[in-house]
Amino acid sequence: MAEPLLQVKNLSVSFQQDTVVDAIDFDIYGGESFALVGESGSGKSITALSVLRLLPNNANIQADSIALKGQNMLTIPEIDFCRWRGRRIGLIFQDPMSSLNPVMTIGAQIAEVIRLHFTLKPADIEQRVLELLQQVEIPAPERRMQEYPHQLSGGLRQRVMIAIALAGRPELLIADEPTTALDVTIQAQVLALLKKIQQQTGMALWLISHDLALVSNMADRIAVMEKGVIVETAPSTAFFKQPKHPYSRKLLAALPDIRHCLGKTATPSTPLLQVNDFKVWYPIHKGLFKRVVDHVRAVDGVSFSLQQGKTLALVGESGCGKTTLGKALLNLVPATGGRVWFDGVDLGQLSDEALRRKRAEIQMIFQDPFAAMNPRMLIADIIAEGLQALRPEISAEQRRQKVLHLLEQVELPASSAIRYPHEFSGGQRQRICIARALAVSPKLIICDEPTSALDVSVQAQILRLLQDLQQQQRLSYLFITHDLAVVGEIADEVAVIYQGKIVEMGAARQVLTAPQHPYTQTLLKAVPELKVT
Amino acid sequence: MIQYIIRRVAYAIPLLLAVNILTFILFFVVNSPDDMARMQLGQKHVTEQAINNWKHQHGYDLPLLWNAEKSGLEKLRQTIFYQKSIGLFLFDFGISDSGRNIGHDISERMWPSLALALPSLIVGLLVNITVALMMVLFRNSYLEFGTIVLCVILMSISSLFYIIGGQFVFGKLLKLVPISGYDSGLSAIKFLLLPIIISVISGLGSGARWYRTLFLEEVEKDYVRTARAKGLSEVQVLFRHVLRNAMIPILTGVVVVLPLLFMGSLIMESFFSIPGLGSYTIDAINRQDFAIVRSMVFLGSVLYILGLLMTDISYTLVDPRVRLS
Amino acid sequence: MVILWTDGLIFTLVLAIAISVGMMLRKPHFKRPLAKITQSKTSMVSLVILLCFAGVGLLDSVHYKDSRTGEIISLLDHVAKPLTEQTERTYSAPFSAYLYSKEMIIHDDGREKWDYPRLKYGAAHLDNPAQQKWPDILSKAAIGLGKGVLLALLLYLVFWMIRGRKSAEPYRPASKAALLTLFAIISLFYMLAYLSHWYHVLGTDKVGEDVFYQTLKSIRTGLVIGTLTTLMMLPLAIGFGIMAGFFRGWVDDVIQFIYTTLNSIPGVLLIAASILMVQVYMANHPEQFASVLIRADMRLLFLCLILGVTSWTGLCRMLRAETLKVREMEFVQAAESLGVTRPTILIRHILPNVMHIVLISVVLDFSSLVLAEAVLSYINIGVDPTTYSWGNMINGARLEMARDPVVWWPLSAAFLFMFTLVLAANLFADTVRNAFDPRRAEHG
Amino acid sequence: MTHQMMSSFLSVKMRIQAWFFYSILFFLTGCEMAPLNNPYREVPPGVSVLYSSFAERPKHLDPAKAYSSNEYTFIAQIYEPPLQYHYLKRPYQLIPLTATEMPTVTYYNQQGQVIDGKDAGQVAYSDYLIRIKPGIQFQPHPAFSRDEQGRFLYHHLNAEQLDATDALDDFEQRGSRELVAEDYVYQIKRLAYPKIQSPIAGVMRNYIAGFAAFANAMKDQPITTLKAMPLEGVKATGRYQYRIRIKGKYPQFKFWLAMPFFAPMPWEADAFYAQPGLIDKNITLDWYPVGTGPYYLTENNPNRRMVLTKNPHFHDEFYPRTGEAGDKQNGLLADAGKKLPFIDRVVYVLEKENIPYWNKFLQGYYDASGIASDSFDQAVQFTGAGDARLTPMMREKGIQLQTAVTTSVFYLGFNMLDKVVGGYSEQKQKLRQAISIALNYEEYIAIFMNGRGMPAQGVLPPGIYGYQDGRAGIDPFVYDWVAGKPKRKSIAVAKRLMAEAGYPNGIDPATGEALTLYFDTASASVDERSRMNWFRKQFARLGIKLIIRATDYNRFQQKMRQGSGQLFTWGWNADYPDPENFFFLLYGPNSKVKNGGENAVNYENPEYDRLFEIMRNMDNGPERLAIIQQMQHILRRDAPWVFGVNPKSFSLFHSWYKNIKPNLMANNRLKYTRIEPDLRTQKRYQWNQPVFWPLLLIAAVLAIAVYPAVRAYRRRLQETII
Repeated sequence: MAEPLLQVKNLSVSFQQDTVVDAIDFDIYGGESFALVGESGSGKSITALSVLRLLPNNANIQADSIALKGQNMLTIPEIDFCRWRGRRIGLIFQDPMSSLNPVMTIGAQIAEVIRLHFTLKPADIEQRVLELLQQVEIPAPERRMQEYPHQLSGGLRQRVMIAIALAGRPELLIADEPTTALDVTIQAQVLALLKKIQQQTGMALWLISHDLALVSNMADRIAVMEKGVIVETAPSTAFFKQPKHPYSRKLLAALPDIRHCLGKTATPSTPLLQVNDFKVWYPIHKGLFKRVVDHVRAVDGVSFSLQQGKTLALVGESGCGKTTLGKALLNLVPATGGRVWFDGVDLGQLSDEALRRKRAEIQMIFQDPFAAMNPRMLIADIIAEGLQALRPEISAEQRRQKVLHLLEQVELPASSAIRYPHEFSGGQRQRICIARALAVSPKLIICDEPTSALDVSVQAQILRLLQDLQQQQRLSYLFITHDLAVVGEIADEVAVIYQGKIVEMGAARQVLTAPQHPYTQTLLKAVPELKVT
Repeated sequence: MIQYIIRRVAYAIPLLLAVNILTFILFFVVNSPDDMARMQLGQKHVTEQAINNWKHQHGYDLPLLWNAEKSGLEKLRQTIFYQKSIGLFLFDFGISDSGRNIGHDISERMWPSLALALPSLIVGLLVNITVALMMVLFRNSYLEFGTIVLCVILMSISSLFYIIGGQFVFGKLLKLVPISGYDSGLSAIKFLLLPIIISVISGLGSGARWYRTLFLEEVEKDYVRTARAKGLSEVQVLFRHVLRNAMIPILTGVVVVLPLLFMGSLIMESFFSIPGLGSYTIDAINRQDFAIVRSMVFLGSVLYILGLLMTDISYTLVDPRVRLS
Repeated sequence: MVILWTDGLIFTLVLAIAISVGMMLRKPHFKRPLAKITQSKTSMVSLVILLCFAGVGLLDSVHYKDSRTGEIISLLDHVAKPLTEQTERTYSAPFSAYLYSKEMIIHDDGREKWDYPRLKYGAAHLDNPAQQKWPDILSKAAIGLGKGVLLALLLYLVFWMIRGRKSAEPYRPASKAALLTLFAIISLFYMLAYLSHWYHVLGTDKVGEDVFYQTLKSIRTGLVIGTLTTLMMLPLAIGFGIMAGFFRGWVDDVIQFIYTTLNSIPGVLLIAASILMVQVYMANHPEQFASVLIRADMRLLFLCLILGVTSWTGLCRMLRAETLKVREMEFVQAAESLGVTRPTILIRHILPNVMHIVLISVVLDFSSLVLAEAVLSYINIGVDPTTYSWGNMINGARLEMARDPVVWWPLSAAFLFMFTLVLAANLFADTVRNAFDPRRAEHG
Repeated sequence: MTHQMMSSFLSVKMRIQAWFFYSILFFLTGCEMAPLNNPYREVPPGVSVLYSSFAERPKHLDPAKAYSSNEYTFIAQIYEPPLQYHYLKRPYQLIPLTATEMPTVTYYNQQGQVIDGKDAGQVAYSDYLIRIKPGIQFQPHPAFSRDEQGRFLYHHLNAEQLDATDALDDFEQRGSRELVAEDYVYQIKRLAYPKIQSPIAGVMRNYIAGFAAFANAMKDQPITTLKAMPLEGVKATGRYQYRIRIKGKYPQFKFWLAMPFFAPMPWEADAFYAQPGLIDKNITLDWYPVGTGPYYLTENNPNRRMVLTKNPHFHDEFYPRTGEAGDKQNGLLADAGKKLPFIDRVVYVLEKENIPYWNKFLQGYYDASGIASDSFDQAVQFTGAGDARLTPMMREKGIQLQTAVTTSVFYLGFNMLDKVVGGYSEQKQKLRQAISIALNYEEYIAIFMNGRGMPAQGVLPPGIYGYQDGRAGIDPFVYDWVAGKPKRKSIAVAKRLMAEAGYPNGIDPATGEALTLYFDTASASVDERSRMNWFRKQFARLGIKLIIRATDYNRFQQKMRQGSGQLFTWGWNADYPDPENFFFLLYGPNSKVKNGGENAVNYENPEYDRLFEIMRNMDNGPERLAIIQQMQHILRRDAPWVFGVNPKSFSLFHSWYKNIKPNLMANNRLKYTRIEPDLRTQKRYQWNQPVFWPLLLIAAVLAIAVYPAVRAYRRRLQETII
């Protein structure tokens, strides 16, 4: 085999005591696309950054050699090495918003790289910038050049990032979770672009991701990382056929799959929640006296009904209003119009107090388990809070019992009752949130992207837990998500939301297998399929 | 934009009214018009007649806030408060209780104050930023630690020590600058040199630390990592990206105080006997010259509000993300 | 036993601090930062210094009516009785045996001579200062130091008895440093105290009062200003800040209006007017202020009050901003969806999550307030001229610096003590901030 | 402001050069160079400029209003009353200034016949006839300037003229005119004019005939009508002579005639300043005087400095040829017969703090200075005989010292209306006497005044007629005469008096506790604290507990007016050298509480009042002296005051400062003084050589501090992973 482009031998990175990357070796060959896969905290990003020496000073890097084209980078003094960054190795970061300088026009930010590494006349530089923008397929590049990052959409920003990375004509392009922050459809486009560019320029692509499905479409070779160690390296075809290492298998097994929806059978049942022409509008103020000139129609005339013990998945991309809808149903956001019947009662008619109690039968599980719990409170108090508020009559002892019971239900040790949120992992926290929701024995739980912040393996567990609970206590879920795979796993019915309106609704298998509406179709197309050939 | 400004100005009016009432009450709880008259008329041979004359001449012979005798609007109009306040809103500060035209005095004393405050601000800003940048450049090194300690030490010394020490050393021992005083035009330089240096040094400690934290916050950000990934050297990163973003809070922070510079610095001016508005205010307090005190308070609040407005505007200028509405 | 206003407040404050620290120790999200603080050497050392200052301050806050003179005096005065009584005619340098200004000396034989006279108390026990003084000072210093060391060791023994069992292993280096400082302070202080029986260790001031005594007395003033002011402003700041941030709408508007108004009035003028007001009140009700001490105390208290009023807005604004952030957090929404009432949410969810800001700003304000006192006293709107305070000392020092030869010791003394206090406070504040501020958790 | 900007820009060029010059020079050599710390601009050679200062801007420069010393320092140089005090002769002696000779006084009885006026009771009114010198010109001033038709140029200013003016200098036309008697008359009318609020209007209405009537008549007339309106008692009897009619006999009136209140005021001035719009520019008579004196005010910026310039029209006046014995030796007659004034310009700089002032004085930037108590040891030491002389350091600088006992008294007053300390009974007297003994003012003077002062033995300070020193002059209730010196009675005596007063060991039988007294003070400065402590100690010696009540000046005065005070310190400074001016401070009808007079202790003793009424109208002479002695004795017995201190004024003058003689009455001394500018310049150079090496040192330290940073950065650039 040819001499590798990048050769990493026995690389370890440690902060103070704890070692995050532990003596890993891997090679990347010219022109190939190499994927480093692992769950969050496995140290994959650290590896990339350490290669580029972008870690903060308190990081301690050790390695036998990190060689680019056989040239050992470790012995190069900083002053020379910074000429390599961007020139020979390009880097794309996860979050395009924060990775771009907010007060510089994107043109300037790209030009900077060129000016840094090539000696060109200003006119040529501008020319080059244009080329790059065209290369990353940004419409109307002349205009965009003059704009600031905040004026661009997420997808465009990521394209700009790519342009910046490409500006130095690097031999190796490192893409660190390049699409995680993007919507499915955009994600697909960006990935396609990356692929294309790689073929054009023939540079090597080092992809860092947690998403096996995505990787399966992109990578030639795959390395799986667990807790700072590379457990398996293999050509992707071989890998997906049959992974050797148990961890790899676990990962694969955990992957959600749309096709599970095929197993679902629709058993009719009584409607629990009925929403009719539901609206949430935000006024836009203008002028001297702040007149309302127009509205942002976050949720615009949505109607659907959810049946007892069933799961309705609200699918849509970010900003389509699905989360707003959820919060509005909980009255966390004032609704502008429409009516809501909750098991037979018109919530609109209830007095505030009655409403408060009734609403408690609808609970919510939030996206970010870290923000969803008051870090200053004990788990026991967090879970018991709802009880205290709604049923002050029950005694402290009973409450304690209830809490322990709930913990048991969500498969957490009783000991966790007297601990604080920060002591738990993401998955455990999500369980606690579920327990909190269950505490007031609701009929309906609104799950707002409950798993999108979690790793695949954990995600699977949570989904299973939710399903079990549904079995046990005939809960209904309003499941808000952008991830169709997850929908396939859990939903009985699916409603696709686009720009505040439901464009398609129906039984899961029907919507997912035979989508009617073009938008749904594009969505489904965009979902990265696990390629097993 | 224009509408925004208009709204803000409209908002300022009740504010100023409140300020005015507050000062008014505070002052007249303390002393009655008679006291003021005595204060101004001096000590020897003061007769009731003279006092009443004085009160009549300076318009302090009306009731304070509410005139029961009069009818209708006059109840409000024929009061000291109304008579004295209305002028302020037209920026006509009237005659001080000791018989000088306040507006004229202010317009004269404004310039020395500015001549002291503005250079101190600018020089201070430059010095602070340089030091802060240096600290950030050498972060987590003994150098940074040393500088921080130095800053803390500088912070822990009362400004009075700086002034007294400075006057003693540079004025008295080394005879490099006049001990105090002021002169118009360029000849002011030699008088201002010492005060400026002192105010810069006394502000250095806290200033540099504050800016350092600002810079550090920026350095943590992702786009800085991007900039490094582009291949910029540490210094380039600091100057092209970090400084530029950190300047936003710094600049706007400066803009707030800009208008207030006119008010001058109380301590400095009275120590170096610089005839600015600061010493003007102090004198007024000591002489209990209500007319002046009130005018200065009013001026101060106006400038403060102006400062807030300017801050918002300057945000839109330096930060493309911000829009006024 | 007489309890002045400030005394009462100080003791309540001490109590409050004790309680809150106790509670913090139980809460883990406080435990971690506290541990962080206790682990840092600088913070522990400065803490010890602060505590020592506080000790002196407290000692000076226990007042009682002296049976003999009927004057109200504090324990400190009682301890330092010799200092208070050994007043010279006017200035005298530290450890000097002579007055600092020449005057006409009538010798026993009636000869008159224009020269530096001997002090009444300072080094009075020597008959030939020229030779004996320094040896004497050194020997006495040695003795004093020795006794001091013994005392310190004694204290250690007791200390060790108490907490020797559950030895605090993790905090070793820091606590060692702290103990060492304590040791040094105790023994040095004792030495000074011992020496001051024979000498004016920091000289005497214009009317011959011992400067050492004055500086000690000034400590209380500084502490009171630094602490009580925050005590005054906290309720306002927290209450308004949180409410503005949480309820928004008109509540927010009103509160913002209030603090913009207050902010826009130049602080000095506000303070000046208020201080005048107090004086008027005292002038009109002389019967309530029977003694100088009470008058001074009242003024001091009021100064704290008004300083509080002028300075709460800053914290209020910060809290408002933070609350706005916190109230959008999902756990608040979760609580709402659980049907928790708003007051409960305020108390249980918002308040604890903004508390660290309060803590930080309180610690940070302390030093700046101590410094502010000096400046205010300079413009004669500070503490009562009869109260001992560094501000007043510096003020006097301005004149002394103009003398030739310079009278340097009052200024230096004030500088030394003030600097130590403020420096310690600042260093401590830094560590507290780094410990509690989530944003600064990573870097120093 | 525009104006000052202009001037600044004019001076820019030369300044820059100067700065470059300095900076270059000092880096090359450290040798002889112009002082960097000179706070003034260069003055053309040959012009002699005197530098002085003012701590607080004078409130009024209108002679009808001005009454305080800081105002007199200016207007006494600008305005000329008919009479003045002889500069050299002692005791103080009135001589004509603008008058040709001393005024002639004629006394009339009820019937209007001329009488000799020996018996004051007979005198119904007395006429003062004053003749003034012809040919005296007013200072140049726009108020006088006329066009060729003789119409006033600036008496009807129009809008654009107003806009063009920012200060008085902006009127380029300046006229003058001859001084006539009518101007004096006009000024007296102004004193009566209510709107002007002359502080002495209250006094004068009792003496000048028709004064009160005139005041009432003019109550709401505009000031412009003042000229036409006649004032019965005051009439110009010719172009150069006028007559003032006084009710009854009032010998002290001649002293008033030496005060600026009675200086001439041209009606044009009022006419000019009365114009609307000028006051908005601070152009008023209060800030821009119009006089005939040796100097006139050219720059008046009370925020920074005020400048007096030699009056080009100043009439002939010459340095006195004769003085008292010893003046010749002291060189005070060196300039005898030379034309006054000597100094071309006087610059008064605003200087609030006295520390900078003192330092600048030592650097030679002020020509004269008082001595702050803190700089006293540095300046003055006492010789064996107990008299003061300068310290060697001062002497080698060539500084001259001048001392004088001021004609003023600082006393501690007992409010006689107070239940505890007031009253006239035997016991109360004893209480007050005891306190008088206990308050050891010798010590007070030593501690707080560095011995600058002498304990007062009575109401009258030295230099006032009726003051006696030596044995006869001591207060027998407080002092004994021992070994040719007054000696304060021992504290034992005081204690005994206390016991007799009913307070054995200071215990108040009513309460059984220590007697508590309240001390009211107006000031709240820091050094006040030590003073108060001292008072407390003194009272403590009698077992009295003293409580200090410090308030602001207003409260203090209010207390005085209500008589709610108990103990307080106050002072009085002589208006004129006559005992009446002091005794009236205790004259019953002058009681502050009753009539708002100057009798702050509200002392009221029929016998004393009777004597006072006799004494005040007498001419100096043996019998007057006798009465004065009686009055003194009454006061010493009743002890309404603790006669505190007659301060001694110490002032320092640089070697180039000539013709120094203390004169506490004359406040127009300026015209007699002369300075030698060349000597001054030379000394300044010698005293103000700047020191530069510390700057270089600092620079070096900074460099050293920065160096490691640079090195560290270099290292950082070179560092590799392994």
